[in-house]
Amino acid sequence: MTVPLLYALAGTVLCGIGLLGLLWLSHLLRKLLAFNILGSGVFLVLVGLPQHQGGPDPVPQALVLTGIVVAIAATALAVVLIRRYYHLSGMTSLEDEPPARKGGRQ
Amino acid sequence: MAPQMVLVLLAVCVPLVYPAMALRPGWSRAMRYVLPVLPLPALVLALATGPGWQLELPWLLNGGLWAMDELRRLFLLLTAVLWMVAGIYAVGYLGARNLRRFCVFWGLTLAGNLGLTLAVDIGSFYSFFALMTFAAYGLVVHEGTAEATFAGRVYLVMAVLGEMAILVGLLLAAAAADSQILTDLPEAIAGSPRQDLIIALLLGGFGVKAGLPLLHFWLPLAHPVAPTPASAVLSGAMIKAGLLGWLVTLPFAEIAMPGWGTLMILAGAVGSIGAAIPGVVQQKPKAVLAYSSISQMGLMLLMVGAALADPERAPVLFSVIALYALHHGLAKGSLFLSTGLSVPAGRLRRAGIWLLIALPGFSLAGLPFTSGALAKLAMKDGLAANNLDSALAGYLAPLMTAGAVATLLLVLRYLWTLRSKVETGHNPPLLAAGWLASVGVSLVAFWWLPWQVEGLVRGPVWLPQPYQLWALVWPMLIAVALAAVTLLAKWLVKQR
Amino acid sequence: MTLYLMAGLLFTPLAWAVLTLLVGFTRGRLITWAGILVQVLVSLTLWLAVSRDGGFYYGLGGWDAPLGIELRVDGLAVTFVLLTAVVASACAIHAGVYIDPDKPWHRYFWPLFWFLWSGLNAVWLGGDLFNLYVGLELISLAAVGLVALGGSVAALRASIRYLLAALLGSLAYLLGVALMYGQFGTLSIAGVVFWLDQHPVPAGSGLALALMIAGLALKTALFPLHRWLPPAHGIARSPVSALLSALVIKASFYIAARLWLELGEPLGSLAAAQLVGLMGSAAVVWGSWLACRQPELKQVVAYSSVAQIGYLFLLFPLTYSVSESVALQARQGMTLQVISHALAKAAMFLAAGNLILSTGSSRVNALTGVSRFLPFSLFSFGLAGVSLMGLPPSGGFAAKWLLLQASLGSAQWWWVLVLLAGGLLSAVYVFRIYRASFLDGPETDQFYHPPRSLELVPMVLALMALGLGLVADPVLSVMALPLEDGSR
Amino acid sequence: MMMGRMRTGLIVLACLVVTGVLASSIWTIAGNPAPVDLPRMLSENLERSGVEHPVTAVLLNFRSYDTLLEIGVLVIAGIAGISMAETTARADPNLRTGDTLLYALQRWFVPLMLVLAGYLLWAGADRPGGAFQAGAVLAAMGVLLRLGGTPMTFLRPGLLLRLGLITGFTVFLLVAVASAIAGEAFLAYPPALTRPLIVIIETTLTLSIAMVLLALFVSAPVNDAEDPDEGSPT
Amino acid sequence: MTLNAWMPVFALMTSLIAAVVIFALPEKGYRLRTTVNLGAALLKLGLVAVMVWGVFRGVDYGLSYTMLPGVTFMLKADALSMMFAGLSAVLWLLTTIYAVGYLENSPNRARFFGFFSLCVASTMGVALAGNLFTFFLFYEMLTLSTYPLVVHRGTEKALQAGRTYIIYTLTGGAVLLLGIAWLHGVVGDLPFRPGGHFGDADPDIQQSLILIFILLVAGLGVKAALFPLHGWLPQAMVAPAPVSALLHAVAVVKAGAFGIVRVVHDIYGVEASSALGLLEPLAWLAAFTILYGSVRALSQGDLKRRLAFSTISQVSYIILGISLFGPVAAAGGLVHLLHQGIMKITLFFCAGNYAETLGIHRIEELDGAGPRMPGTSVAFTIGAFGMIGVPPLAGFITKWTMGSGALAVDMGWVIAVLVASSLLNAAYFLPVVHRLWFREPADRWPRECRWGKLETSAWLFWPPLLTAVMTVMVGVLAALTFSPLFWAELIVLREYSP
Repeated sequence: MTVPLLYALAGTVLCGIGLLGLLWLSHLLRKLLAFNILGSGVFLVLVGLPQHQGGPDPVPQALVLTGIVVAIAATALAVVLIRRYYHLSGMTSLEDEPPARKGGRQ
Repeated sequence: MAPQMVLVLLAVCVPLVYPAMALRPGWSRAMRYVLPVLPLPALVLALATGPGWQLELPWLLNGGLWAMDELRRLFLLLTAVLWMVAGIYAVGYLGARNLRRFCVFWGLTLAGNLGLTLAVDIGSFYSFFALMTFAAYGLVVHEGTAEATFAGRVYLVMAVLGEMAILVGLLLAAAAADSQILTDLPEAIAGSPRQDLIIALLLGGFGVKAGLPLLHFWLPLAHPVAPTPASAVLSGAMIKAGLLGWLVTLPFAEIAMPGWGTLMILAGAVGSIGAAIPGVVQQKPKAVLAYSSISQMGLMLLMVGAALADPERAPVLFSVIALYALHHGLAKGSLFLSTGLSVPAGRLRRAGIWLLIALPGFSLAGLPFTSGALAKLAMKDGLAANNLDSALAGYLAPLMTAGAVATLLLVLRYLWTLRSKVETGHNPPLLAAGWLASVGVSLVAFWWLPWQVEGLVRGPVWLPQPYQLWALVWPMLIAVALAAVTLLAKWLVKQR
Repeated sequence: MTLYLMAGLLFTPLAWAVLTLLVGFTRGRLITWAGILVQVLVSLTLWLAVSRDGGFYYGLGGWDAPLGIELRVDGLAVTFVLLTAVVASACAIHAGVYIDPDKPWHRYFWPLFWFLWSGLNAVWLGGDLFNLYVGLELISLAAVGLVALGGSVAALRASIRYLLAALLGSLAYLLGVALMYGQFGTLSIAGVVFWLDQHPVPAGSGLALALMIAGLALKTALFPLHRWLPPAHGIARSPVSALLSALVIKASFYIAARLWLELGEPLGSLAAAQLVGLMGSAAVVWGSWLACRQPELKQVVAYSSVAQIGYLFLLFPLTYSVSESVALQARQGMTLQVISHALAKAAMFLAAGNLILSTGSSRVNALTGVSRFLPFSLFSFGLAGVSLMGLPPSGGFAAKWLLLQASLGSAQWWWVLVLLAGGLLSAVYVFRIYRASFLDGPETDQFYHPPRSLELVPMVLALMALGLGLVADPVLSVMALPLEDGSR
Repeated sequence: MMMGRMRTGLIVLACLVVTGVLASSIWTIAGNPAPVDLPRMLSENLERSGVEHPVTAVLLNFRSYDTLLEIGVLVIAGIAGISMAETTARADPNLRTGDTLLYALQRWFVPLMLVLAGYLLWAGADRPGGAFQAGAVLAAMGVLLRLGGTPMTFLRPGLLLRLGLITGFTVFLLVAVASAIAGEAFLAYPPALTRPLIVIIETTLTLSIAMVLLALFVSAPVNDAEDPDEGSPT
Repeated sequence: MTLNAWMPVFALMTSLIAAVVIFALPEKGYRLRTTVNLGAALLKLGLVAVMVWGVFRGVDYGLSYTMLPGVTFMLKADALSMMFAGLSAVLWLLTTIYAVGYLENSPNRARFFGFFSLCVASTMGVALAGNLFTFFLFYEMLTLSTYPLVVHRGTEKALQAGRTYIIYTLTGGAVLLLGIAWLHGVVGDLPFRPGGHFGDADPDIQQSLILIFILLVAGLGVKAALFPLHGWLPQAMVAPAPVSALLHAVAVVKAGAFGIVRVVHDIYGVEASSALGLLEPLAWLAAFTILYGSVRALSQGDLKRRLAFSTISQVSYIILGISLFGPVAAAGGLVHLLHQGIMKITLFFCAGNYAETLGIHRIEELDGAGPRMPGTSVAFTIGAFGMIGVPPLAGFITKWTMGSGALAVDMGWVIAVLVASSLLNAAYFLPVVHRLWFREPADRWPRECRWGKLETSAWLFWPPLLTAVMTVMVGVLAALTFSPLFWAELIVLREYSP
C-alpha cells in the first residue's frame, strides 16, 4: 500500500461521487461540477496507479496535464452553452420542456 | 400442292375467314349474299373428290392430318348441302337487325362443322368441334328473347360439360394410343385398362350433341328458338356431328361390347318412342320437329348400339347409319325450313305447297319411293335379327316399327300445328328458293348423291320390292289411324 | 512519398481550420473547396499506395511506440480516411450552398468543420490509446460546436445533452486507458497486443476494456444510451447532421471495434459479447420502431441511425470465439455496413435537407406531392433508403449478406432473425416516407426548387452507397491487407 | 415521488457498485507489475529531447501530437464560445466597479502576475511549469482587469481575437509541417533547433491559451439566434 | 471476354439505360420519351432474338465476376431464361405501346415510364441470372421498381395497395434471402445447372436441404401468388391497366413462378427434389391454388379483380406442371409460362380499353360493349376462351400437354383438377363474353370518350389485337419449330437428360 495507490483509490471514490452527481443532479451547472469531480478522479487514477510501482513516471503526469486542458476546454464550452441556454430559456435543467419565451431576464 | 388439297383448305378456310368481312361495317349487305356460297368448296370437294386422299399439316397443333373416307364423305356432303340450302333460305329470311353478328357466327359454326368432318387428328377435330359448339351459341341466342337466352344458357352449360367429357375421353384415349390420330384410337381404347371410363366419357360427351336421351333436354329448348335456317342446320347437320364423333372414336370394329351395346339400344328405344310422347303435345311446330329429331336419333342409336355389340356387323351398319343420317338431315332440314313459310292464297298452289311441305315428313316416316323408305329398309336389313349378335336383337324389328309410328305421328302433329300457325302471304324469293331447294334435295337429288351401302344397296336407283311395300306402309296406317282417332275425340269434346 | 502524404493528411485539415477561421463565410467556402481538393487527392493517393504495397506504422515526431505516438496506417484505416474524405467533401459542398452566409455565426462553420475532419483522421489512424482520447475529444467538441452553432434554445438543449453524454463517455474511456496503462505500462495498442500474445492474461484487466467499450458505446449512442442522439442529429443543419450520423458516431465505434478485435479474445468474455450483441439487436428493433413513429422527417432519419448502429455491434458476438472464416466475414460485414451507412445516411440527411428546404416544413406529411414536382431530391432519398433497407445491390445488402453468413456459420441463428427483422422494419419507415410523397398532392407546383448542385450531391452519395455492393469484393480486399510488421 | 426515490436508490447503488469494482480491479492491477518500463526508456532518450524536464519533454516532444490536438481542442472551445458571443461592442457599466480594494489589487497584482507567468514559462524547461500554467496565470490577470472594468476591446470577436486564439496553434502547426517538409516525420524537430523551436512554441502557446480562456470568460450570450430549426428536440 | 459474354449485359442495359434517360428527360418531352421507349424495346427484342437463336445452336452467353467474397455475380442465357426473356421482351414492346396511349396527357409520365423500364430491366435480370444470388438481386430490384407503378395513381386506395404489396413482397424477399444465404452457407455458391446439383446429396445435409427448399418456395411463392401468400395480387389492381398487365402477365408473378422452376430444375434438380419428397406437396399446393383462385374469381364483380384471381389460379399451372416429375408435364407447365402471359395480358389490355374508352370497370356495365368496341371485344373473347382452354387456343395446348403428361406419370387426379378449373374458368368468363355480345347496351356508357375513327385510340387498339392473334397462333402453330411448345420441350429435354 503506497501513497500513489492511495491516490488511485481516492480517485475511485471521486469517480463514484462524480458519477453519482452526474446521474442524479439535474441542475446543469451542478452536473458540470460533478463531471469535473469525476474528471479529477480519473486523473488521480491515471497518475496514481502507474507510480505505485516504478516510482515517478512523467508520462502519466504529462497525460494528466493534457487531460486537464481538455477538461477545462470542455468545461468552459459547457459553461458558455449553459449560460446562453439559461439566458434564452430561463431554465437550469434539461428535464422539462422550455417555455417559448426568448431572451430571459434582461 | 395438288388442286384438291387447295380445295380442302378452301372448304374450311372460306367460312373461317368469312367473318373478317364484318370488320368493314359497309360490307354487311354483301355478307348476307355471300352466305349461300360458303359451303360451295366443301360441296365440290365432297362430290368431286373420291375418298382416300389425305392432307398432312405438320405445323398444325400437335401435327394435323385431314382425310376423307366413305363415312366422312357422306357427312361432309350432308353438311355442305344442308348449309347451302339453309344459306339460300337465310338470305331471304334474315332481317337487318344484328345481321353482321349472325353472319359471323354462321360462318364460324359452318367452318367448325365442315372441319370436324374432315379432321383426322385429334387436335383439329376437337378444335373444330369446339368451334362449332361455341359458335352455335351465337345462333341459338340470336333472337335475344328471354327464352332464347335461357335456352342459350342451358345449351352452353351442356355444351361445356360435353366438351370437357370429350376432352378427358380423348386425353385418356390418346395417352393409351400414344398417338394424336383419331384412327389409332379405337384399338387403343379396346386395349386400354380404362376402356369403360373412356367409352362412357366419349358416349356422354358426343351424346350431348347427338341428343342422347337424358342429355337431350337442351335440344327442344335450343332448336326452336334459333332463327329458322339456324335450327335447320342445328338439327339437320350439327346433331350429326355427335354421331360422327361416336363413329370415329369408339372401338366398333375392334371388340364386342355387349354391355354398352345393350345400353345404347335401350337408350335408342327410349329416345325413339319416348320422344314422341312429349312431342305430340307440343304447340310450336319447331318444338315438335326437335322432338322428332330426338326420336330419329334414337333410331340411329339402335344401330350404333348394335354396332357396338357386334363387331362383324359394324362396317355394314356404319354405311347404313351414314345413309340414314344423310336422309334424315336433308328431310329434317327442309321440314324446319318450311316453318318459316307463308302460303299463298290460291287454292291450288296452296295445296301444292302443303304437299311439298308434307312429303319430306312422310319420307321421314318411310313413305315408299322416298329416301326414307330406302333408309328404313336398309336399316331393317342391317338390324335383321338372324345375323346380328346381341341380347336385344329380337326386339329390334318391333322397335323400328314403333319408331316409324312415332315418327309419322310427330310429322302429323307438326303439320297440324303448322297449319294453325302459318299465315298467308308472299315469301321473299330467295327464302322460297332455299326451301324448294331443300325439298328438292331431300326428295330428288338424294338419289344421285354418292351414297352406297355394301350388300344391300347398289347404285342410286333402287325401289322397294312389292313385298316390302306393306312392311313400310302399315305402320303409317296405324299412325294415321291414331291421329284420326285423336282428331275425332277432340271434335267430339268440342261438340259437348 | 508516404511521409509527405501522411504529413499532408494530418496537416491540411488543421491548417485549413486556421485559414477559414481568419476569413468570413463566403471566402471560407472558396478556401474550403481548395482544401477539399487537396485532402481528397492525398487520401486517394495514400489509399492507392497502401492498397499497392501494404500498410505501415508511422511514428510521429520521429518517436516510435511506446515512447512516442504511432499511427497505424493499414488498409482499413486508409479506407475510412478515404470514406471520410468523400463524405466530408460532399457535406462541405452541400453546406457551401445550403448554409445562409449572412448569419454572422456561420463563419465559424468552416473551422469547426475542418477540426472535425482532422479529428476523424486522427481517430482512423490512431494507434495510441491516449491519443485516441484526445482525438475523440476533438471530434466531440467540434461536433457540439457545430450543433450549437447559432444557438437557438432547441439547439442548445440538444448540444448540452450531447456534450454531457460525450464527456461522460470519454471519461469512462479515459478511466479504461488509465487502467490499461497501469496494467501494461504502455499506451500503444500494438504493444499491449504484442505483450498479451506472449504472456498469460493478467487478472483484473477485463474491466479496462469494459470501461472503454462502455464509454465508446455511449458516444456511439448504442441502445439504451441513445437518448442524446436524435435531438442532436435532428436539430442541426442538414450538412451537420449528415456529418454527425455518417462519420462522428462511426469514429467512436471504430475505436471500440478495433479494441474488441485486438483485445477481445484475451480480455473479453462470451457473456459480454452476447450482451453487446443483444443491445445492438434491441437498438435495431427499438430504433426502427421509433423511427416509424416520428412526425418529423429528420427525426425519422436520426432514429434510423440508432437502428443502423445496432447492426454494427453484432460484430462483437460474431467475432468472439468463432472460426477464423466467420470472424473474417463478420469483420468484412461490419466494414461494409459502416461505409454504406455512412454514404447512405449522409445522402439521406442531405436529401432530407433539400426536401425541407423546398417544402418549407420539417414534417413528414408536408411531403405530399413531392414525388410529382421534386422527383430528383426524393429519388436520392429513396436510393439511400434502398441501402438502409439492405436491399440489393446496395452496400447495405452486401453487409447484411456477410453478417447473415457469419451468423449462420457460427450457428447463432438469433442474429439472423434480428438482421431480417431489422431490414423489414427499416423498410416500414422508409416506405412511410415514400408513401407520404406519393400521395396525390395539389395540381400546381408551389414548392421551392433548390439549385441543382444541392440535389446532385446526395444523389452521388446515394449512388455510391447503391453501387458499393457491386464492387464490394475489391474494396474488402484492400481492407483485408495484412499490416506489415511495424516496430513494437 | 416513489419512483423518484427508487431511481435515486438505483443510481446510488450503481455508483457504489462501480466504485467497488473499480477499486478492486485497481487493487489487483496494483498487484502485478507493469510489463513495460516506460520511465527508463524515457530517461534514456531525455537528452535527445532538447529539454531537461521529462514532463515538458513528453508534452512537447515525445507526445507533441497530443499537445497539438489538445491545443486544437482548446481553440475549438474558444471558437464555439465566441460563435455565441455578442457581435456589437459593449462597455458594460455594471461590471465597472468603484471598489478601491479591487483597484488596489489590480495595481499590485497585474505586474506580479505578468512576472509570474514569464517565470513559469521559462521554468518549464527544467522544473514543473510550462505554457499552460503561464497561460492560465495570464488569463487570470485578464479576468482581474476585466472585472476592474478595463474594456479590453481586442476581446471583441473580431479578426484580432481570432488571430490571438490561433497564433500559438499556427506556430506549432508550422513547425510540425516544416519538419515534415524537411523530410522528417510530422512534428519531428531537427535536433539542432529543438530547443529554440520548443521555446517559441511555448511562448506563443502561452499567449493563445490565455486568449482562449479570456475569450470564453467574456463571451456572454446576448445576441438572439433567429435560425430556423430543422427539427424539434425530443 | 467475347461479345457473347456481354450479350446478356447488353440485353439488360437496353432498358436500364432507357430508364435513366427517361428519368432525365423533362416531363413534357413526350415525343422523345416515346421514341426512346420504343427504340429500346425494339433493340432489346432484337438482342433477345439473336440470343434465342444462339441458345438454340448451343452458344453459351455467360458473364460472371466475384462480387462478394465467395459470391459471384453471374449472368447467363440458357433455354429457360430465353423463354422468360423472350416473353418479357415481346410483351414489353406491346405494353409500352399500350401505356403510351393509356397515359396520354396524365401527370407523372416520366416517372411512370422510368420505373416501367426499370421494372423490365429487373425482369430481364431475373431471366438471365446465372445463380440464386444474382437472381435475388434482380428479384428485389423488381419489387422496388414496381412499387411506384402500383401507387402511381397516388390515391389513398392505391397507396394502401402499395403498402400491402410491399409488406408481402419484402417479407417474402426476406424469407427468400434467408433460404439463399443458408443454402450458400451449406453448399456454397451454386450456378443454375440443368439437372441440378443435388443428384447425390449426402444424407446428413438432406434435412437442411428440405428446410431450405421450403424457405425458398415460400419466399418465391409470394410473388407467384401461391395460395396462402396471394393476398397482395387482387389489391394491386388499382394500378393503371398497363401495370396490372405487366405485373400479372409478365413481370412479378412470372418472376416468382420462374424462380420456383429454377429452384426445382436447376438447383435441386427434379430427381433430387422428388427424392427428397418435395414435389408431391408442391403439386398439391399448386392444384389447390388453381381451384381456389378460380372459385374466388367467380364472385368478383370488378373485371380486373376477376382477372387477378384468375391469374392466381393460372400461374399455379406452371408450378403444378413442373412439380409433376415428368418431362411432358413439365413442358406443359413451362409452356404455360408463355401462354398465360400472352392470354392474360390480352385480357388486361381489353379491360383497360373498356375502362379508358367507356369508363367500364364492373362486369355488369359491359352489356353490349361488343358491337361498340368489336376489336377489343374479339380480343377479349379470344383471351377468355384461351383461358378456358378451348382448342385450338394457347390454353388448350397447355392443358392437353399437361394432361397427357400427368397421365404419363399416371397422376389421374391432375386431370380432375384441370377439368374442374376449366369448368370454373368457363363459369366466370362465358357470362362476361355473353354480356359483351348478346346483351342490349345500356342507354349510355359510364364515361365515354371518342378517339377518332377507330373504336379507341390506336395505341390502345392494336396491342390487344396482336396479343390475341398470338394467342391463336401459339396454339394453332404449336407444332412449329420455335413455337413455345417446341421451346418448352427443348428446355425439358436439356433438363431431364443433362
